[in-house]
Amino acid sequence: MKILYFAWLRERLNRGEEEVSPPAEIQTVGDLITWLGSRDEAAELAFEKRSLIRAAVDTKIVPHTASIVGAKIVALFPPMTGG
Amino acid sequence: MKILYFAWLRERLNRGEEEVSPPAEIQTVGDLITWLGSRDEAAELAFEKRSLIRAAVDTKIVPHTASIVGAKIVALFPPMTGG
Amino acid sequence: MAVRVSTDPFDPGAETNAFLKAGNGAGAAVTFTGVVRSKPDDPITALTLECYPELAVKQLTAIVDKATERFALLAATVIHRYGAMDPGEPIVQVMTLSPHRDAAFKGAEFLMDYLKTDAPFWKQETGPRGTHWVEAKAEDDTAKARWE
Amino acid sequence: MAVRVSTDPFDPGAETNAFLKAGNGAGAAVTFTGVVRSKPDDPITALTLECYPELAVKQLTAIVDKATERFALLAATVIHRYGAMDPGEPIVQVMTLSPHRDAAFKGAEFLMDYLKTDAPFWKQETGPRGTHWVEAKAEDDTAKARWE
Repeated sequence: MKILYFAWLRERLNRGEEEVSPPAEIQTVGDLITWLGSRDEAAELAFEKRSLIRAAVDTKIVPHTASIVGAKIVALFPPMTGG
Repeated sequence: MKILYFAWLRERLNRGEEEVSPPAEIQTVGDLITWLGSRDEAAELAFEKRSLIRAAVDTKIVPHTASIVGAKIVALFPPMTGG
Repeated sequence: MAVRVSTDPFDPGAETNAFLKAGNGAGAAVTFTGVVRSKPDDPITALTLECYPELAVKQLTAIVDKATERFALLAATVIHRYGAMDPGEPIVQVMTLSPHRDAAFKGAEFLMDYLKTDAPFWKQETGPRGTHWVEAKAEDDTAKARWE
Repeated sequence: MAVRVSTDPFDPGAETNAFLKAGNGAGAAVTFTGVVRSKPDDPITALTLECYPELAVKQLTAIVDKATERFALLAATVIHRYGAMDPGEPIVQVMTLSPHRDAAFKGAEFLMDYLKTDAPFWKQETGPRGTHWVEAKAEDDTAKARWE
């Protein structure tokens, strides 16, 4: 599964994307955020304000409760500030 | 005193402007409309819907109750339809 | 110049680009362009706008000043053509510049709503069934009233 | 093409003129242009917009379709730049075409309100005091909520 990061989330993690293989019990976006944040201290810090993290699963914006089972690309990013 | 006419008022009167010398008792826009409309049958027809006649006295839009005493130019026209 | 009343055609995009140059501190610009409309089911072949130019400039200047003050606009411009025009040609353009989009939108709508009822222009349409003067619409008075 | 997401600069006036050509039966066109703002009391020297292009095109297309249907627009277009930009440069432009001015204005405001909160762009400002990510504004959520 490919994870994309944008804006300050990308900066704090010091990467724009990565390939991950979460264990089978990681079923939702929320599970994924918890799991990604538990890997090291930098990740813990990056994901600490989890209510600010938005997600898109295979280019569809979804809530933290959405499933990631079978997803190819999960994007994680802060609230959008375009326009 | 110069009177200007626009749009269908100009067409019905068959003139864009005219010089008039109303008698001293013609004091307001409303008086003027009554006086102008009393001159002949074409004028009577042109001014019959008096609630539709708008007026500007010396390039200031005013109600029928406004004074025309001392005015140089009085413009009479239908409701505006620009834009 | 914030107000222009003329029989000359104008180029909507060129006007917007010139207007955007005014933008010190601006974040938002709104351009409204009104064009000669010809409905497929009720076509017109020509539109003639009659105008009282001296009063039009005075009224439009007052409306621009009012909008600029009320919405704290950085700039506002109104261009209005008169004379004979073909379907699709631009008649009117209002442009507003502001730090914020809400004021730019509101300012442009305010300008259009006032202009419709308070600027001395009269539309005459020519179509297959002849020529007639366009009637003033009650909805234009309603649109203006919401600002009062 | 109703949606364009690109790092290339665009010419606001040329875009409006091209858009106006779509106008069969149109009477009203609204163009909103958002430019890089630099407040005199809080200047910025550069703005960088980060973007997730695949999602941006998908989100903007959905917003354009929604606006077109809701306000019965004859046409609607969104152009959004990303990458590095200077103060005064255009970032975003939305354009709407309608028989009537009210729908053209409402359509353009709707597009901007949705775009602000639902399109994956992130602004980073650089000024004399350094570089920071722009925070999302609660008022943008409020602006969008009025359409729901």
